[in-house]
Amino acid sequence: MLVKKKKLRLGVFKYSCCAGCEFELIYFQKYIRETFDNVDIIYFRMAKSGGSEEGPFDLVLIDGAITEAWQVDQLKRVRQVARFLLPIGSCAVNGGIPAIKNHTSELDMEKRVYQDITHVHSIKTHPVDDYVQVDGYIKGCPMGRKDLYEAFTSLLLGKRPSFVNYSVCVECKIKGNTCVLISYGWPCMGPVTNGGCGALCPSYNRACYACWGPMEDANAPALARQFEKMGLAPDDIFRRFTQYGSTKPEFRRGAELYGSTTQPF
Amino acid sequence: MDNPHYRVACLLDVQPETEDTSSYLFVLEDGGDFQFSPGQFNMLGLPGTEEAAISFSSLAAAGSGRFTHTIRRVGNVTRLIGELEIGQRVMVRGPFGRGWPIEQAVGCDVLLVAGGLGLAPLRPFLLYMLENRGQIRNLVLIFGARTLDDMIFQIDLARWQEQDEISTIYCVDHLTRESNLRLRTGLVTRFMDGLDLDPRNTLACICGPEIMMRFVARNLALQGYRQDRIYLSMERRMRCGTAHCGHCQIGAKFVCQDGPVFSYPDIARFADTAL
Amino acid sequence: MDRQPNPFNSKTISIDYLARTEGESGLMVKIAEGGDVQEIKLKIFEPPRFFEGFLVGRKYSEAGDIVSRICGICPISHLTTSLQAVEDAMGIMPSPQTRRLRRLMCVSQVVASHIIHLYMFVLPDYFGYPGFAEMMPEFKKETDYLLAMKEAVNNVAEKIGGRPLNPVSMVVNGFTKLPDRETMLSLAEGIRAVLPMAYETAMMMSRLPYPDLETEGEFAALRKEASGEEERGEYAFNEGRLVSSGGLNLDIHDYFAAFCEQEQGYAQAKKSFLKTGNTYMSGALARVNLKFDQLHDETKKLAQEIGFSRPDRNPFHNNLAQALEIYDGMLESIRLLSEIDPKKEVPSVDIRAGEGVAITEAPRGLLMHRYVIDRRGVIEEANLITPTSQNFANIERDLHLLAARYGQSDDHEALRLKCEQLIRAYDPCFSCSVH
Amino acid sequence: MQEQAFIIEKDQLFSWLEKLQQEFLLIGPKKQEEGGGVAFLPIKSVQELDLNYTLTMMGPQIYLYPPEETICTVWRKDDGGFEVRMREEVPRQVLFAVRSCDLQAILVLDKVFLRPGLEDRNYRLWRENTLLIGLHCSSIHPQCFCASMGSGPFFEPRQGYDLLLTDLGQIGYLAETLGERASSLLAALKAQPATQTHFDQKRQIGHYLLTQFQKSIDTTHLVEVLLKNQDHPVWSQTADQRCLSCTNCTKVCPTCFCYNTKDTVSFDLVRCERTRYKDSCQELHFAQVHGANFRSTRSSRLRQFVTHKLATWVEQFGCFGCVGCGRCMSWCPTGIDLTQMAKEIMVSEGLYDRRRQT
Ligand SMILES: Cc1cc2nc3c(=O)[nH]c(=O)nc-3n(C[C@H](O)[C@H](O)[C@H](O)COP(=O)(O)OP(=O)(O)OC[C@H]3O[C@@H](n4cnc5c(N)ncnc54)[C@H](O)[C@@H]3O)c2cc1C
Ligand code: SF4
Ligand code: SF4
Ligand code: SF4
Repeated sequence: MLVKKKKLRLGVFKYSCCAGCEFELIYFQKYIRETFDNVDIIYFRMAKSGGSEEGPFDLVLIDGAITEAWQVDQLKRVRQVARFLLPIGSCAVNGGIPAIKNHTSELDMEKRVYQDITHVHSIKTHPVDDYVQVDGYIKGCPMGRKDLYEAFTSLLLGKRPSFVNYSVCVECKIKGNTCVLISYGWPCMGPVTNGGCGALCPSYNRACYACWGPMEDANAPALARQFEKMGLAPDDIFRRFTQYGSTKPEFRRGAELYGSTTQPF
Repeated sequence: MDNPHYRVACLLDVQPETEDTSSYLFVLEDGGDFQFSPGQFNMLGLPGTEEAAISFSSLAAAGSGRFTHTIRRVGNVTRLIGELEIGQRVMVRGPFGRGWPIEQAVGCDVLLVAGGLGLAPLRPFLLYMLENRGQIRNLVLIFGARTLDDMIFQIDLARWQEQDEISTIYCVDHLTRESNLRLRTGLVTRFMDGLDLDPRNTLACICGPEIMMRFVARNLALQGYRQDRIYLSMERRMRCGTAHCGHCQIGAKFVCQDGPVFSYPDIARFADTAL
Repeated sequence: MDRQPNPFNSKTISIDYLARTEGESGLMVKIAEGGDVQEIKLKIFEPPRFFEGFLVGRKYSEAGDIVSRICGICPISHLTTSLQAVEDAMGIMPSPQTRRLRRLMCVSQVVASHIIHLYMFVLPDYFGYPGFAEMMPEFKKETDYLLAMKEAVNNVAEKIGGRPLNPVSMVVNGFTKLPDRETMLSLAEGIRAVLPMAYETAMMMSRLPYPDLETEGEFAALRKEASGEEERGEYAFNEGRLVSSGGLNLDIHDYFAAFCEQEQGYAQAKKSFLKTGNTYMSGALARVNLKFDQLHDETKKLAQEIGFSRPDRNPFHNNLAQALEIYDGMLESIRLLSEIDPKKEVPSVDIRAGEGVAITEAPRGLLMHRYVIDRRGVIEEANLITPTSQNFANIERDLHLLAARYGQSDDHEALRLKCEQLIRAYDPCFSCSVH
Repeated sequence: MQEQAFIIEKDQLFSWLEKLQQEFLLIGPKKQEEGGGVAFLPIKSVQELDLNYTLTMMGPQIYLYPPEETICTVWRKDDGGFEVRMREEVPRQVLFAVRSCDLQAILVLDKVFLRPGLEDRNYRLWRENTLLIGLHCSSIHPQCFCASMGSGPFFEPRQGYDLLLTDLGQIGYLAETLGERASSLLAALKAQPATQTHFDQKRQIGHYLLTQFQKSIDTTHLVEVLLKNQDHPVWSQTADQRCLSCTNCTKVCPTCFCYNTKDTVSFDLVRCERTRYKDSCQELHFAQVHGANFRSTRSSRLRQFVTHKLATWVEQFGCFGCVGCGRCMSWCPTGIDLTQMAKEIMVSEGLYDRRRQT
């Protein structure tokens, strides 16, 4: 039989993030039964005591951005025992919100928060694929359920999952939303942002703020210039392209036109 | 016929060709007949994997409903087909497209140039020529692959090189080991001079990577071969096979319906090709 | 021969990684032979996240979206607190409708969080499973309850906010889009349908064998007294004054007059204390203790049925209090959903410079945001204090009590489990604590 | 084919539509709530109709070729075989008040999806179950250039629609039927047959409308010029400077037909739903195959869109792919205008006087 039903050996590792994606996994609503029926949780600290980091895993989901050195070591070890490794959520995929700090010097950042910084061992925020090869991305903040579903069912079937890789505008059009950029002149990030959310923000009457991070090959400089034409101040444009995913060249190129994107230690 | 129209075919036999390529013999499950001509293709799929365009690598056997595909395992459909066991099934739509211009071969010299897996769609054409050898004049096959291990249809190749009806030139980029095939080293374009062919009266059929087809076609044109008798088989992303999904368009052409076999000038006039 | 206990001969209980909590932490308890507790450290090693740092230089309008990513289980609380702090700084008073809808969102958040916490984090402890996934095959009814209740309350956040985690419709001074009345009513129906399950949940929670312990810290919560002709004040989540069992009664703006924060060498989170030096507990148990009178009558009845009497000082009973809040929250959601008839309002903002403070009740306790904003709306200073930081000191103090009480008699494993149970009873969120 | 012409008063028309609603789902232009524009939406009460609209974002063809649609459902049977179920039924619907450009767009889609021998099953189902009622424009949107593309302002081909209405003001609508279906449905109305005067009036309105266009393009040499200039700098300049690859242009274009398929399987892997959704040549992965992407550059994708609409379409289907509705430029976040690009190329070919550009 082609469809050999074997349980997937699952590992979930969390680095710097809000754990929202891990919750999303638990929140997987009506599929939670199917999910747990079809996976063996080998390592998932938020859902299970014990567990082994050693794997081997069929599927490893990485939640969170890399901000400390030990995470890199663990990540590299995990990669070696993972057949399929997917970063989940914006933090792991493109640095997400934690990467906002990259545009200030690390020392300044530490001093803003702690008086005694001797116990702080942070490094600049990096997405997972800066250190290991990944087999795809489940984007979103929190990660998209459609892609998560695709990942599970594809691996059960034995194929490479195909994730959403078009812009938010596509979903806006499918829904027939009024375009907030053109009709209201709001600085919508939808054209350069990876879809998957169902164009949530425009459907809720607000401009997309790019929480899913950049679409592959997005032309951020063109949109940034358009924002300028629409009357946005340079620092506001800079902020729009550095809120999410400025570790990725797509957004960085847009931000760079209006500010300096990375700071040394 | 309405599109899409799915049929189910059963895997009868698998013949490994290279490390990542095998030939698969299928038979239609509904017992129906299956007619197709050399150069045409099927859309093969499994529930859950969408579909892939795959050329026929055999000649249609009247009344049998049997057909062979030679498939390299590169993606979802092709890998899962690679995992099928004998007796398991696939979903088939087809045949689609326009194949090699068989009728134009009559009374001409015929040159076939294939690169790598490109021999698969040319094989049925070649078999047809051999079956109807009397209708054509000289028949030449030039087949190139990276190494011997990348050469598909080695049993055929060995037979053809001994046959008088056809002259063969097999070449590899690197000679890795000895075999009973007479191999030369170099790209196919190196062996295209001085062929026993009449440039003004040759049907040239090329299939392989686009960049290779470009060099071969240009080389032939330079040698004075008639450009409108040079034919190429193009590969594009395909979703429907019926000129609806638009993915395979090159300029005004739908590869799936107007092709995949095109005459060189007809397709080279559009951008978006390496030709 | 009898051997005298040697205080230098200590046993150490250490937990490298505390599973089934949000975020990353471990625990180290050192008990001397003879039972004296020598050292207790709740090691929160969640990497520093610098929200307070990188909020500086960002626009007021982004703050809500940014801070909702502090926590994956209480994003709505962070978002609401942030919006209210910005409004406080700019002198904006949101409309009554906005405030009621926010209350609804926060209630749904608290209920959803408690449901997850009780079923997925707490139950496995008491039934001896590594996690809820392993329990599912045998606990079919409980699984059904969990899924049905969670879906009903998440629907509220999803329909009103766009998505249950990190909602998008909540902005400074209002909502970008409002659900229609029909949606509200159907959401109310959805919750009414699962109300009996909340009742059952409370009954189930009341039957668990909680260890005995009495916390020594104060209880602190937000409380709003009745105004006008109201019979009783709302069970406060977003608005009110700071009260404590120690007699504190403060305007939220005076938070820093009574509370202070300290850095810890061994933990990335800061620890909060009362300026008196006392530790305090906030969260469900503190709320139920301090605002029992403001619960719905049905909830009070339920409390009686499950044998909850106040003041209840056992921190393990935080789980009971959470069960009560689930039930009460559902009643409150039904009330709000049936009463609110959303009318279109445009959330407009007049940008002004200023300093703003907001305190709300997140599922796990008090949450404070304070911003200083310049005249272009750019944040110049940000200070966030999360529930787990507030409870941090008290958790350690309770662990001390626990170890002292059971350290002698219990075997290593049993004590370890009790320590874990205690920490989990607080429902800490380490991601939040290291924001 | 049977053709008739009547004069229908406005009230009469509405009550006729109401009657149709008993049998058909009525879809027509409706003002969206919350400040949005007009969109083709299911109509509950005929009062909701907005018949003065000029441009909707999505054309009415989304009801014949939905942006997302199930093609078939496949079950894996226990014996290892597959059971394929196709879509058999669609609701009966009326597409009401379709403008000339959109009628033309539907004709274009007919050529794509109803090619003899290669009929798309779902499209045919929708098409057969749809009563198509056109309504001519009475004003011209600044972005419209249907007159240049030969698809408006009045719809000339006598095919594709069931009923074509022209607003003659006070008098009512001039209603021209095509085919059996519309005639029999209209019979109940007992409307007055139209006379030559009415047709004269219609022609006058047409003449007036023709003077109202602000945008135009000369199509005389368009095809050769575009095909000759596949390497023109306008492609890469516009692509790099302005094109976002957001695909809005192709999503709103009423003639864009490309789709992609996607299989979704159930967790037990037994059931598979094969859907198709409208794809776009502007998307990076559109032409991706194993080992190559045939349109990996933004400029090649942009060129594909423009040359397809304005040139290669003619060879493929015997008509332009652009009907001049102006949607792509209206909904492009940076306002890229395909007529401007075409004109730029014509200017460099000396075929167009830059001062004449509009
Ligand atoms: C007319 C014709 C005849 C052909 N004949 C044969 C033949 O005889 N034998 C043969 O082996 N092949 C043949 N092919 C090629 C075959 O159709 C392709 O290799 C096909 O893609 C295989 O399908 P798949 O599902 O296995 O791979 P896919 O899953 O489609 O993947 C193929 C490759 O494309 C990439 N890819 C696919 N989709 C995306 C995407 N969305 N984003 C990024 N990358 C993507 C993948 O990385 C992978 O490398 C033919 C093609 C055509 C057009
Ligand atoms: S609102 Fe934003 S996402 Fe939607 S179409 Fe417009 S630009 Fe794209
Ligand atoms: S529209 Fe943009 S910001 Fe909103 S949910 Fe989608 S990706 Fe995130
Ligand atoms: S190309 Fe543009 S103007 Fe032409 S039909 Fe398409 S959307 Fe309308």
